[in-house]
Amino acid sequence: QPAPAPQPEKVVETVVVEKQVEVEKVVEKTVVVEKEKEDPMAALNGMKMAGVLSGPVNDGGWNTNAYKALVNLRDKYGLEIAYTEHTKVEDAAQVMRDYADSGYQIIFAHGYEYADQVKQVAQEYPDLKFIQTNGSEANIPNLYTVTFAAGEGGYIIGYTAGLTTKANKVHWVVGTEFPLMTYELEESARGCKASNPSCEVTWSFVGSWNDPAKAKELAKAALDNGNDVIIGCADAGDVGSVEAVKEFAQGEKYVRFISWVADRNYMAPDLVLGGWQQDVPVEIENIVRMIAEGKPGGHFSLDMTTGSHYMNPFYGLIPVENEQKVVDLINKYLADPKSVDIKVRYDL
Amino acid sequence: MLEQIVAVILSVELYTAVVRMTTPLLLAALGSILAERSGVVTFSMEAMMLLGAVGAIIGSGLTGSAWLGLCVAMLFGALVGLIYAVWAVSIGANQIVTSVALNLGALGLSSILYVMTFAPAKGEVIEQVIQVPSLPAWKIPLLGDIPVIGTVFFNQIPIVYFGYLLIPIIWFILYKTTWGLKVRAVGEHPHAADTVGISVAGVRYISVVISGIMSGLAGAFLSIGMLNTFQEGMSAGRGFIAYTAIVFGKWEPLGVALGTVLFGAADALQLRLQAMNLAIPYQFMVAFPYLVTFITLVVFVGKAVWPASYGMPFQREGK
Amino acid sequence: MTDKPKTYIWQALLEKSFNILIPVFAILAAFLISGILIIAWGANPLEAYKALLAGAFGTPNAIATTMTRLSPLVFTGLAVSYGYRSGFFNIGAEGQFFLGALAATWVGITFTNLPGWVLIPLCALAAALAGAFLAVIPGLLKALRGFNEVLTTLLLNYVAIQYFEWALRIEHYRPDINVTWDDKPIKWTFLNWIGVKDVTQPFPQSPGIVEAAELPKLGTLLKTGLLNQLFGQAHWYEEFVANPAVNRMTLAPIIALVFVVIMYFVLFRMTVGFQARAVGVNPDAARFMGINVPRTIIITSLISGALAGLGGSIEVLGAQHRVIPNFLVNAGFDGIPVALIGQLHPAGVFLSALFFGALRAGANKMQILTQVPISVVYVIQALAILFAIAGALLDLQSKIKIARLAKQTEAAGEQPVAEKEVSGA
Amino acid sequence: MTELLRLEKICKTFPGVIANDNVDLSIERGEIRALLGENGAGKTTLMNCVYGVYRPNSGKIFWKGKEVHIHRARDAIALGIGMVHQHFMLVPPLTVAENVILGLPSPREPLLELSKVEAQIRESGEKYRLLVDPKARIWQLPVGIQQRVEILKALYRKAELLILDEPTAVLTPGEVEELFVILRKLAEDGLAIIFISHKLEEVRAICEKVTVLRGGRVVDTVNACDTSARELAKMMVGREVFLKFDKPKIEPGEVVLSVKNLSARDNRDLPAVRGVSFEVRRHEILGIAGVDGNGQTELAEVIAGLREATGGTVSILGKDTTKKTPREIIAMNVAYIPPDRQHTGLLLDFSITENLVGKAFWKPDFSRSGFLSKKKLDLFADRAIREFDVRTPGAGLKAKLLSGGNQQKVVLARELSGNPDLVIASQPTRGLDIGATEYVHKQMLEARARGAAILFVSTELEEILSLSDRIAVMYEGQIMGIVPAQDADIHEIGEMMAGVRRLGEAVGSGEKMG
Ligand SMILES: Nc1ncnc2c1ncn2[C@@H]1O[C@H](COP(=O)(O)OP(=O)(O)OP(=O)(O)O)[C@@H](O)[C@H]1O
Ligand SMILES: Nc1ncnc2c1ncn2[C@@H]1O[C@H](COP(=O)(O)OP(=O)(O)OP(=O)(O)O)[C@@H](O)[C@H]1O
Ligand SMILES: [Mg+2]
Ligand SMILES: [Mg+2]
Repeated sequence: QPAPAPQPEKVVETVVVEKQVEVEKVVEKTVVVEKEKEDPMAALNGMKMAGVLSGPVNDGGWNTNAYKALVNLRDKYGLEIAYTEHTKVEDAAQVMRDYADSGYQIIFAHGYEYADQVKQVAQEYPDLKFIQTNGSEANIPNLYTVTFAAGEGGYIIGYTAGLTTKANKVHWVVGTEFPLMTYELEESARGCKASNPSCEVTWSFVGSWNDPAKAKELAKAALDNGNDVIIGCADAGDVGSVEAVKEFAQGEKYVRFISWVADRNYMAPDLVLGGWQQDVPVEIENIVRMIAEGKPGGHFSLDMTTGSHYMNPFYGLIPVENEQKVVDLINKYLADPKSVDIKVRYDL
Repeated sequence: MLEQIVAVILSVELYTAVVRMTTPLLLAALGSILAERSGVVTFSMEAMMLLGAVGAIIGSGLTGSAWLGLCVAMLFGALVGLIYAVWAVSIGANQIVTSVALNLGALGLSSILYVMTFAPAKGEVIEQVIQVPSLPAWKIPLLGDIPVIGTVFFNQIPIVYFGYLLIPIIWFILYKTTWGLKVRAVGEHPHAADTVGISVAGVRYISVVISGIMSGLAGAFLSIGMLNTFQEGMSAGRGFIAYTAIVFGKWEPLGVALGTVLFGAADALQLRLQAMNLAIPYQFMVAFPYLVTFITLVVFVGKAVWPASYGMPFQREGK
Repeated sequence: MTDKPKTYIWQALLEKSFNILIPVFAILAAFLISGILIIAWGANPLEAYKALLAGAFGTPNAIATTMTRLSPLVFTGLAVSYGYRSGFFNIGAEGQFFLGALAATWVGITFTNLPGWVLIPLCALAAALAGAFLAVIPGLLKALRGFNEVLTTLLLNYVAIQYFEWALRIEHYRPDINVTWDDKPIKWTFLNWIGVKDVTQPFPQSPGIVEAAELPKLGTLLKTGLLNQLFGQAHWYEEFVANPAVNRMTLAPIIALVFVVIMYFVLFRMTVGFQARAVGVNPDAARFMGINVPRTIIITSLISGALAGLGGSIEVLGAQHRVIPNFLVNAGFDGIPVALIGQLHPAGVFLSALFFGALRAGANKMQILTQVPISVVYVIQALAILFAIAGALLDLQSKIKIARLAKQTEAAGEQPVAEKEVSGA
Repeated sequence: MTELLRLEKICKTFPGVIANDNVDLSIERGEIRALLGENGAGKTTLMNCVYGVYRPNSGKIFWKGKEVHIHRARDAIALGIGMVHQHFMLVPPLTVAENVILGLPSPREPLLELSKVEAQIRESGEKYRLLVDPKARIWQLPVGIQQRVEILKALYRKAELLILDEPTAVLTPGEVEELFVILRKLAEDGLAIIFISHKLEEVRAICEKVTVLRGGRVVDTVNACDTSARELAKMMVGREVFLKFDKPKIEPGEVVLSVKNLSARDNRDLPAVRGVSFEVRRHEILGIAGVDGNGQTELAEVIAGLREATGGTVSILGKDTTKKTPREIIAMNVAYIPPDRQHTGLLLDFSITENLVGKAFWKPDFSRSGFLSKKKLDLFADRAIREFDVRTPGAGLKAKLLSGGNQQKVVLARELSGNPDLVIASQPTRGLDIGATEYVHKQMLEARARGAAILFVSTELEEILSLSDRIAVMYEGQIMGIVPAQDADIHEIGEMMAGVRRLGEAVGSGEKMG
């Protein structure tokens, strides 16, 4: 039976992109705890919220997460939800306007590519609220751009991978390249060194987020190169990587797959670690909460303490003592971020 | 870096990968040679593949048998072929535009069918990747045990073997059967064929449907052969590559096969090299197979002689 | 003597009108069939189409969107149709479009201190050159070595698009910001100059082009221009100009229209177009008439590519003001149906581009109001194309022309030429 | 003798044309029937109706006494009707054997069995002197042999009726003789043969009965032997025809075209023109006689700059033009009338106007700095249409909608309206009815009178004789001899065309290269 990974109680706290991070945290925490008393979320009931998605809602990855976030809010707080799939960048602005005109109060653009459009429309409709994931705009009062703080996941997953691998070779199969991703990759390399100095981490890119066939080939290639741990971050591609891992395992060889973004364990229960969860529902819920509390817009980079990303179960796929090491690391970090050399970046 | 590349090129796994990457192209391209030879442009393979892919998933998912999945895939491919034939042969519409339209429609239709089949309830969303029974690898008894050759060629899923067989089969049909003769005649001089009582439209219909079936099979290879799932637009332009391979191979089964292998090899190689973490931007890696094909085409293959009635609808005048 | 019966004019008009009427009917038929699909999905087709229409033309916003969508399609459509009419079937408009966009952006973010009236044409020029460059490779191969262009243009698409993707990840020199990334200073390489990535952003995208390079907005023009002198006081005019949609609309569609006219002249009123069409219709006859076929093909490929490239610049300067991955996918491929449904005639191209633009604009509204998924929209689009192309095929124009000709020749008392000449001999 | 085929009241119309008008015809076993008529008389159309390529609008077809409905070629073949089309219906890349069995079930369906077929082809080859290599590919074969393949094709299909549509148009006198021998043999074996032609002599040589068509109607069916060529011609054209007419005598002027030791290759890269030399002067028509495919076409193209010379020189009005581009040569006021107006003479999808200026649109009088002046174009078009009497409702009409004769008039108008110094006319009357032919002749003579030098290539001896001042005969790329028209003897020329004889001032007809 899988050991439960530490799941911190979900509280909001925003971290503005500046040096004196800790100071703010303290302040914020107290504020929020008070606010928890009389629940502002009640106000959300019956509000209309729309999602603008870049791809198919059933890709089992990026867009499905956004959909889940919407559903989560509907079920918990009774928002009325709608979404648009395959929204091309050039159409996004008009789509958001259409939503705005048809009475939606919160509009949620899921992806960095909508930065310009969401900015523009947000200014056109100052009394509506706009959320953008992976955006960076920080000074439009009704626009909330949100990202996962970078580094934590990378480091911890790298640390885990270091303890998981037996061949001391770990390989990422990633959709496409962008700096945020690159940073996580580099951090994972550091994390890995920390747990297993003789282990090396490498990565390769599919070139797209929905080409399982190619992802599978990359994973196969990596495994043939002597890697025995694959970390999958290719959305729809992951199913391919997992396939490769399954096939490899048939030869009675030791191999593990570590999920990233979402728990892929259901694809191969005895090979796939839950890995790192980027919990978009929680992320978005946090933002919506701020909206409900009437906090002004800005750029919000959420780290582990907000519970919007965390470690999934290990499903007993690595030795218990190793599991414990990871758990200890996380607890140590949560207790005192400075005590572990995880370099978090809130500016990505 | 160099020795790494050499290492990759010398590895057996590369060549198994080449076979995998080549097969879908091979099936579609070879299966479409007849249609092309009869004078119909098969720019619509993309659509046929896509519906084949989804058909395979549906068949396999509903019946639980990958084999039935294959049948459904071929059926879907054939249907697309039929529609294409109506436009390209009977109506005589511009074949490239018709293909472009079909490819677009197939993108939508395939995902509609996928969702309608697997969505937990009407209007709901498929949150977890659907996984269905996929085709198992068949090891050919004796051949499979040959050291390198065996692992590379004879340790694959059945469709792959069918791909091998397709090369001689298509060649045989084309050059050793009366029907193949008709196909060639129709493509080169439909009027002559017509005057000796061959039904030009008939021949073209059949060839195009065959192209559909084979491309459907190629699609099935992607969804339940290589994997066990479906993705919107998972054919990812392979239909176009198959088309280039046909022209590249000058409509000769062997040449076409070589064309597909060339691309498959380049693709497999770039994927392998990526896994080595070389200091090459991956966009270049992705473009690599296309570059290789282009350069080989220009430098070694030279200009192609097209079937005389290529892409032209045929109708008797004066009727 | 050539005596025209008086009926000829309106007959000719009627005949010409079929060029437009038939596609229209065809499209209606397509919607009829799509209706079934929509019902199958559980939505009301009438509502869906109402939404579609509203999304395309219902509001000033909608019209503005339709217009922005239409502009690049006009260019790719013109690119394909000019090539096709001239025997150069350019499947590579997609790649040329992307390179054009890239070049325009690069100029727009590099020469930041030029005035607009210099910078905008400069961007357009760069785009045209980039597109032409990509197209002329197949052009040369076809003209000199006889390679079929369908294949070569198709292959080059992928290469061009990957180059585009790559350029978006190579940091670009920006004088206004200190060029360090994650406290690693960026090396000064040639790459810094061909790349366009925005250094300040963690995601692959170019910086926005400078204000000056953006196409002037219709609203601002109306405010400033001479028109304002005329109607400046008029109330309705104030309202009109104030409308956000008007402010959002740029010169792009007007420029597109201008190019439609230009291309009509190039095709039908200029020697370049004459030669090109001649080569397209029958290269042998063209050669026998003293036309240099290879040269014509090369020029054609240059023009076709340049048009596609311009399309890219129009999208950048007019709409998105930067390039990012998957920037306006398929604008190039859509150019093919746009061109052929448009009967390869510039005016026709504009109309079918309008149709495609409207479909794109309306499709989203349709999704929003009736939750019909995008996939259904794709099918509807496909059906529309299929029927339009089939419809365009029943070429009633020439059929009727022939029939009328038959009558007239009889009427004109066409007797065997023989009798006349006998006397002479 | 028993009746094999009977046609009753066959009517076939095309938009604007009545191709066949109540045609009755009856053919018996073992007879060779001639179908005579000028171009457009409806011969081919009639036979296409019999062979199922077209469906007659009305009328009955009886086969061996029973009425039959022939919907497609397959039906006709099944009945035992074989047809050799005017334009051969052979698939160039396929072999002879493959072409012969094309469309037939093989004994070992679905497998091809060529060996048996090849044997059979050789066999009947022996029998009827139809010798061909069954393994050869069609495109490698000369037309004469291709025709044999067509006949073999029909025989292999057990044809009882063999239709030959203008079989001799492409043959040398020698080949014609061989063909006749073959046909007689076939007739002896009981085959009925319909022999389409508009060459009177041939018809009288091979057929006993002749059916004459004019304007889609049957004029009469007569016995060949007791009808003179003159009478046949009269029936065919419907009026007196002057096979030879006298042209005004004009003294030749300066040398315009001078060709020295010229040689060139054809599209298959085989030597086509081999060391040819001659001169043409103002006010002079030099006729180039010869059977199709003996290098005349290539010669004309080289002079027009459309084909590169592999040796020798061409000079026009003293300037060497061997290396000049077509347009440069056009600019030197040289007119070229290509042999095939449908494919190289006209742009069928272009309007008449556009065709009329096809060679001159770039000249300053039609376009300024790249812009065509529509006004000037239309003016020019209207004038040309009037001068050359092109029958059309409007200049904006696409050329493909014109009748053959009028199409040729457009070509002539384009070429001759600029008073050229040199006219290269390559088979300008091919496929034209006699009226149009005479019109072309008239134009040639007028150009001659205006002082043009004219190179007149034709395969029809009559017109060469009647038109030329001097006649050069080409055989296998060489000039067998140049003779003055007045003292030309038709038999000598025939022999020169067949290559058995050379004479006259055959200036340097390149023995060294031959
Ligand atoms: N819709 C069309 N499709 C194809 N060709 C066209 C079309 N419209 C005009 N053309 C051709 O373009 C050329 C000039 O067209 P334009 O409309 O200026 O003249 P036009 O006389 O109206 O053309 P048309 O001959 O069609 O009447 C003509 O050769 C015409 O055949
Ligand atoms: N497919 C067609 N469409 C329209 N008109 C046609 C067609 N075929 C023939 N015609 C017309 O019908 C008439 C008869 O043509 P046909 O070819 O039968 O004459 P022909 O006697 O064979 O002439 P030729 O000696 O040139 O072969 C001609 O006026 C021709 O223009
Ligand atoms: Mg007009
Ligand atoms: Mg005929």
